[in-house]
Amino acid sequence: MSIDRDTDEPILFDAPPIAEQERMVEAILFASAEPVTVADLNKRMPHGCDAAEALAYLRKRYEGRGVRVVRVGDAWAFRTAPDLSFLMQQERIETRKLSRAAIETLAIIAYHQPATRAEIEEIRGVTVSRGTIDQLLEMEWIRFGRRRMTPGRPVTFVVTQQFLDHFGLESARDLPGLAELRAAGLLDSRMLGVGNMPMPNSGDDDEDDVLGQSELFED
Amino acid sequence: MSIDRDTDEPILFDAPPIAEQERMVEAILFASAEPVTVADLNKRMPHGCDAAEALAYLRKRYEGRGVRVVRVGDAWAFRTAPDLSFLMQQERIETRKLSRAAIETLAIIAYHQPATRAEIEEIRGVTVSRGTIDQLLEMEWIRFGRRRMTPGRPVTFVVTQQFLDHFGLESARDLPGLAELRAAGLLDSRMLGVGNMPMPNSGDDDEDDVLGQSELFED
Amino acid sequence: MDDLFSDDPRGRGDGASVEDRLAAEALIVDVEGFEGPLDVLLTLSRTQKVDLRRISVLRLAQQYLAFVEKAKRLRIELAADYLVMAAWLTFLKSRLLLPPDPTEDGPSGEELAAHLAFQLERLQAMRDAAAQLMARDQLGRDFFARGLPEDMERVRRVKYSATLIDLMQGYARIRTKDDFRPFVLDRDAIFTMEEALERMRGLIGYVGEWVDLSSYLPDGWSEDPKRRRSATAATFAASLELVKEGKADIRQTETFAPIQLRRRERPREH
Repeated sequence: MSIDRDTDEPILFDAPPIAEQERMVEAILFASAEPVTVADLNKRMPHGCDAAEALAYLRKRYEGRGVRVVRVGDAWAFRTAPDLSFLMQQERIETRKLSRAAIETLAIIAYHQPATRAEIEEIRGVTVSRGTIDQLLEMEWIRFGRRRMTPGRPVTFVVTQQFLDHFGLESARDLPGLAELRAAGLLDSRMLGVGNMPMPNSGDDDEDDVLGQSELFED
Repeated sequence: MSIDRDTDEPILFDAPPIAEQERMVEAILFASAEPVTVADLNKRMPHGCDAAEALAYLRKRYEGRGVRVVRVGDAWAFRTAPDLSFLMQQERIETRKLSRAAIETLAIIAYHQPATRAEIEEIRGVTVSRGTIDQLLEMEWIRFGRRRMTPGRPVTFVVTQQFLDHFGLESARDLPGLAELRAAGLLDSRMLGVGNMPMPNSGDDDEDDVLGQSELFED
Repeated sequence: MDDLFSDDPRGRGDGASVEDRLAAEALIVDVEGFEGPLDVLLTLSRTQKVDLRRISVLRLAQQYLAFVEKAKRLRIELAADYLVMAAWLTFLKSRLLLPPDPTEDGPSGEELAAHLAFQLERLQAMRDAAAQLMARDQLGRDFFARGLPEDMERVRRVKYSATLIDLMQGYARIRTKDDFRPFVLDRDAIFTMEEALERMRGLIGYVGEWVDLSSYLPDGWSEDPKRRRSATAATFAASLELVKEGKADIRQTETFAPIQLRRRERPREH
């Protein structure tokens, strides 16, 4: 190639072939830490080159490829094809044990659904933090049920299909009662509860409860 | 595509078409400045993909282009074609000038690896200063290898993937002139018994240090 | 070349050829620039202008000794290993020149010379290899990595786990709590936070002024120290709970001063 780079003399009749110019643009865009303008490309390439034209060929070449030549402002850069952006994420799944407060809240909802917050607090004997409820909602293990038709019309919570799936239950009614828990050795023998524990939704609750349950299984 | 990324269920009969896999490898290699191993590629791509096969296609596609797919040890990377280096003044990274001792030490480790400090000193006929080894370790061109199972269990040094990457070598087997040197017996460790010529007085005092440090790197 | 085999006892390098002395002089100029005796030997060997495999080790030894003598004469301090090498080369020279002593063990003079030649050849080979390595295209100089790498986004997803057993045990724990109570022995001296909270929820509604915490203690809990301690702790914990709920304000003017409580006019949103 007879381009005189020392004297900067343009030798127009001897510009590199366009395929070669395309390679140059490819290499420059690849190695540059920032998007490059056409003017910069022309400045860096040998005299007589037409960066805009080479760029047009390059863009065409990368159409449908895993990376594309994209315009950023008035400059150009390689970018991952948007449909492959999932490859650029490394997902790390951390498994954490659910907190005791969340477990207990969830258990109460499951056994007593639909349950209002006040009811949960009454049974647990402590206030239920907003965070605990939010977490269970976010996990989609509980959802809002019908409002209770009592003063203040409090919202109720019921368990979801995801909850049943996760715990391998067909319905919340399948949750074992206390007698069964005891028989299974899950209760400390000292904790002998008298037979006053309700079976989940054993029917001694009010009508709303029953409604709530059926609502759960509507969908 | 029915690959279930949530459940991580492999649906082997439905891997993406190889052209699609090639795009994925292209995107991943483009995105990373460091070489990526085939194992890592496979880990990041959907189940059922064959990164090695996709790589072969990709490599072919980029033959003669402004950027190329190069092998670095057991990893792969895109690198600009060396014949275009004249365009890259702006990207050039000024590297620290290596001393003659450092360059020779590096070459000895590369050609004789794994090499102990005593072997390096025997070949060069002088003690190897701590600073020289430290500099090469810091540049991540060498690392600790396995201990030699000889008295004193000396540590050995080997070259790294960064070394291969820097010098554009696919593997340490591709070092220039390696076969000739081996054929000439110049890579044998040839020792004479008694009456051997004087050896550099190896820095015995800091040997403990070296030992201690290497423990960190043992695998 | 005749000088080569002479071992002039008057020494001082006078026995070396003119060429050797010139070489030695040239080396002296830059002793600091040498990387040890082997490096000097390699440099000297070049003056023989032959392939390293065919080098005259004897002559090389002579050249080296001339170099050391010259340094001595110029009162140039040479590092110890240069002198050790000189001693060894003198020994090698004598081995090469004298008929072999059958009583002596170890390698012969020829073997030692061959090994030295091997070492020189190997050092030269490594230098050539190093030069070839450095002449290669290098990353960041001749070829380049992606200048704008796209960072891998690390998405951390937390997955909470709970088993059916956890759930049932949790429920059992709550439902048996009440039954459990009567079995606790020294309960009569314990005032629980729940009890305190219940009591205070009732009382706080009436109090718009700062009131001492101690006045919230239930009747009959202030005399016995044990009962007072428990009631105070429970009441304090309960008042913190009320503050947290935004239903009350709490203050203490200084360390150990009485803790005071007041109803919050407009409960905090949360």
